[in-house]
Amino acid sequence: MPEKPRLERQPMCDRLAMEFQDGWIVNLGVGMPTLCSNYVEPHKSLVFHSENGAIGYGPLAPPEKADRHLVNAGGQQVTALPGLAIVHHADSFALIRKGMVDVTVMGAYEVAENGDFANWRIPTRKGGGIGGAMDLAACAKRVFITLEHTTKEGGPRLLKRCTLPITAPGVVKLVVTDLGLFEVTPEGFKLREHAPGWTPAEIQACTEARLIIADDLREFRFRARA
Amino acid sequence: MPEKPRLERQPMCDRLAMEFQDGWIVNLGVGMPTLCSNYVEPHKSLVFHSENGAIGYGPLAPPEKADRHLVNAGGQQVTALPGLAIVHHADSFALIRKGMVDVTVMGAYEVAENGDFANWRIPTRKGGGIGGAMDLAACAKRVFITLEHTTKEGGPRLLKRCTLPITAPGVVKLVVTDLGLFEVTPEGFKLREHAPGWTPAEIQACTEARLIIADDLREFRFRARA
Amino acid sequence: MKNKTYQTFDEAVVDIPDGSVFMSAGFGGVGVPRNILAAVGRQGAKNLTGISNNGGTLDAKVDVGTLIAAGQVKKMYCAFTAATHPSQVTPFVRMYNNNEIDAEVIPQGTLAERIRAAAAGIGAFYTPTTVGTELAVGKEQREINGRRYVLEYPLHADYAFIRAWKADTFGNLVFRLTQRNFNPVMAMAARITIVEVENDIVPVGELDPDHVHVPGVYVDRLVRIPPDGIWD
Amino acid sequence: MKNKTYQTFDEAVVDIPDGSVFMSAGFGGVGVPRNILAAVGRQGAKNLTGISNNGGTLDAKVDVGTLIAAGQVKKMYCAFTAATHPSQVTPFVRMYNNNEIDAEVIPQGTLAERIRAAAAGIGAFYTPTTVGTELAVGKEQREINGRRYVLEYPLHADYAFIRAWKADTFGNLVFRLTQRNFNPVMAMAARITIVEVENDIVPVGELDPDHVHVPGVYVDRLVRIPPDGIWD
Repeated sequence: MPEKPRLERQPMCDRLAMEFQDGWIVNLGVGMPTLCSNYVEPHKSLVFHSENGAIGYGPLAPPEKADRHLVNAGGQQVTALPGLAIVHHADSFALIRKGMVDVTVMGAYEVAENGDFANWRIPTRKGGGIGGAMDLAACAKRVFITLEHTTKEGGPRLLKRCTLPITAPGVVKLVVTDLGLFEVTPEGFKLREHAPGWTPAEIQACTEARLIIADDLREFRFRARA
Repeated sequence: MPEKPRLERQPMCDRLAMEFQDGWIVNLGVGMPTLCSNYVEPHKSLVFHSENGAIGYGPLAPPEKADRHLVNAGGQQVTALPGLAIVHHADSFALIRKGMVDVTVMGAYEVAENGDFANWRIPTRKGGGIGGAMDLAACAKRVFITLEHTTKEGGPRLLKRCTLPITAPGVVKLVVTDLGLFEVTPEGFKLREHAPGWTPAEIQACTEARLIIADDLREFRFRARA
Repeated sequence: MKNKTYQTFDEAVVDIPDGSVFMSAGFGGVGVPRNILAAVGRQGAKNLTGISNNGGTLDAKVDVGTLIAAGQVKKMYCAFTAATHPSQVTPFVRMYNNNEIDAEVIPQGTLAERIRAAAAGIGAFYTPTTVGTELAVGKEQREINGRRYVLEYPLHADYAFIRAWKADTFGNLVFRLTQRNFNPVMAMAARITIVEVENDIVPVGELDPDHVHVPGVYVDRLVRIPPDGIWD
Repeated sequence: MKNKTYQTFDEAVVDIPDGSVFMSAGFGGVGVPRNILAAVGRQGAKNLTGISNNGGTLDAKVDVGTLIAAGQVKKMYCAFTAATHPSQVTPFVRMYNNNEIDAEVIPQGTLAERIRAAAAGIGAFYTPTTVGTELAVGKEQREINGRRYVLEYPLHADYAFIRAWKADTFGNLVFRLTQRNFNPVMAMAARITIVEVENDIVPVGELDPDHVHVPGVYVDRLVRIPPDGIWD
């Protein structure tokens, strides 16, 4: 396994956020996905939705602006943007189930080439932490996944079929890892962008699923950071 | 058929209202039942609920106090009492279906000794006007019915079985007519109070169902009007 | 955030195609989107399907009955296909009696819940209402915890016609008293929600997030009722 | 109108019997009825069944985990029976792993909707969530309009533990920002609703009817959080 540098988490999330379209309702999962909200393009107006019923909240609150009654789905204090609306939990998930969420970004343990993914339960541990992930995965218009390309032990996470209990079948549209950007197509994972210095063959070597190489494969697009 | 005086509508409704208990949530149907709200006992605090989501409204609004945004289920302008709360239509019927309404008072074409009643459709006319009656009838803790004892043609309305399409089966607890007060028991209609000057036999003669005469049968109790 | 304000009602309804399904809110004459309905009347879309508490009243005001009387509606889902009093024969009731319009009568609570189910992505639900009546005949039923229930399905719509008290430019809505009625659930259920507003449409940030009854994400088009609009 | 104010939390929970089912609101540490939970801890009711987003956190604050750690809870219905990170072993997770408490993991939206179904007299409903996953195994499913759904049943409770921002003496409730979360649906679902309030409980008539999030008819007992109560 080559010991080349991989992508950092922030550029991975920036890359997904570049796909968000003006006006989209965006739900960011706890953990790495919340980094997507650091990527701001002034011409795009996004509406951030969290499971606890905040619709249209803003960035994480600096301590002096924190409001103890306003948190995101991770329990982090966030800021109120003009236009914020609040609904209760049942109405918040009504919005999700109606299919109003344009994209949900989540972390995962595994993603499969058929669009399945797993992020809630490891059978060797009892129980699971499902939160709102199954509702979002089943109902959002698009599911984007961000995860490390390999396990700590170097094993693959982009698989032919998930080995862990799945969160939803066949829903993943786009995956970013620290090695590249992958579109989930009917034929499987299509490598669209690769981390600098990594060849498709090297990425395939870290991947269980067979990769399709995009005709227009290019190096990973970073945003121009201010 | 004797031509003795029968009860007026207001005392009929007063008599039902006397049964309301302190703290009850009360839903009054359009028409005659709304007269129940004219009967006020200062020691009783009732919460009037209407299908359009007003919980805790007050009497009909005199023109100078009318608010064009506040109407009851009959579209009549009513007054706001302190403590009024508003919910939307789905939440209003959630309250009804949960069984929170302690009593619903409705008019009817027919009531049967098994507690069925009919108030929404006459098969000789196409269509029906169901409004919120079926939800209330199916879900309220008690259904009270107020109706004329006989049809315009003198036919009975307290029947062995309803002839019209029913609104709900077996739900009626108490019936007031212009001839008396009737409890619906497992054995059928029990005449508890009779209109002044009317004998049980005379009332039975206007009734298809066989009446049970209460041991403590008494003359109709009017309220002492202020 | 997107400004969803339209200058006129005619602009806000111009693209409604023939054959659309619409929901129209209001109850007891309050919260009725009369200006939108008047514009749809002028626009002339045909073969519409309507979802509303009733099919219009006998007063001279613009309501769903205006579209029905103009022959624009082929079917109604509502809680009244006959008036409670036989003397009240509305255009809708007359046309229904003459088989000039189709209709399905639905108990008001089931109507509200079927709309809410569409707003909430629910596939179907069991309600106790109508059990033992002719309205339950032919419907799937089951006993749950010793009580009988009837299976009911969501009512979806292309458009919701809504009347609100206040709004901001993004479409956050506030209703006043029983103006609320069917307005929030219909606004949240339809694909495209068009709102007439009784007060000036304010910039985002002016409405208290805790007082918003319908989040702006559900709203597509807003029109301030002009001074010469329909107010009552 | 009835005054539902109690002077102390201990009075408000004194009669909760062993074996009761309770709902406890709160999400992300906000809107958690910590004072009520602390009182239930002192009161000592046993064999409780809990319905809550989670089974408590690792911080030192009073939450549902406090009752669990004290051995008062026999079963939890919640969206997390394991922490997202293996290092976060709460008392609940430890006891669940040791089979000292029973639990059912429920997707958060299904949890909220099952509570709402109890509040709305719905017998059961079909949701698309969990289709194709192990959580749907053994559950009734059906296809509606080309999509698969899973049948889910209401979650009823004897008590709801609620935290509100404002209240009047009749129990009309107002929440602030994401304090709202599970509070309204739980308050409307349970048989007996007990509320801790962050501001002075005002006379009826002081809250705007359009701003009330939970009508007082759903509320049974109110306690103002005292200055030395649990605030965060």
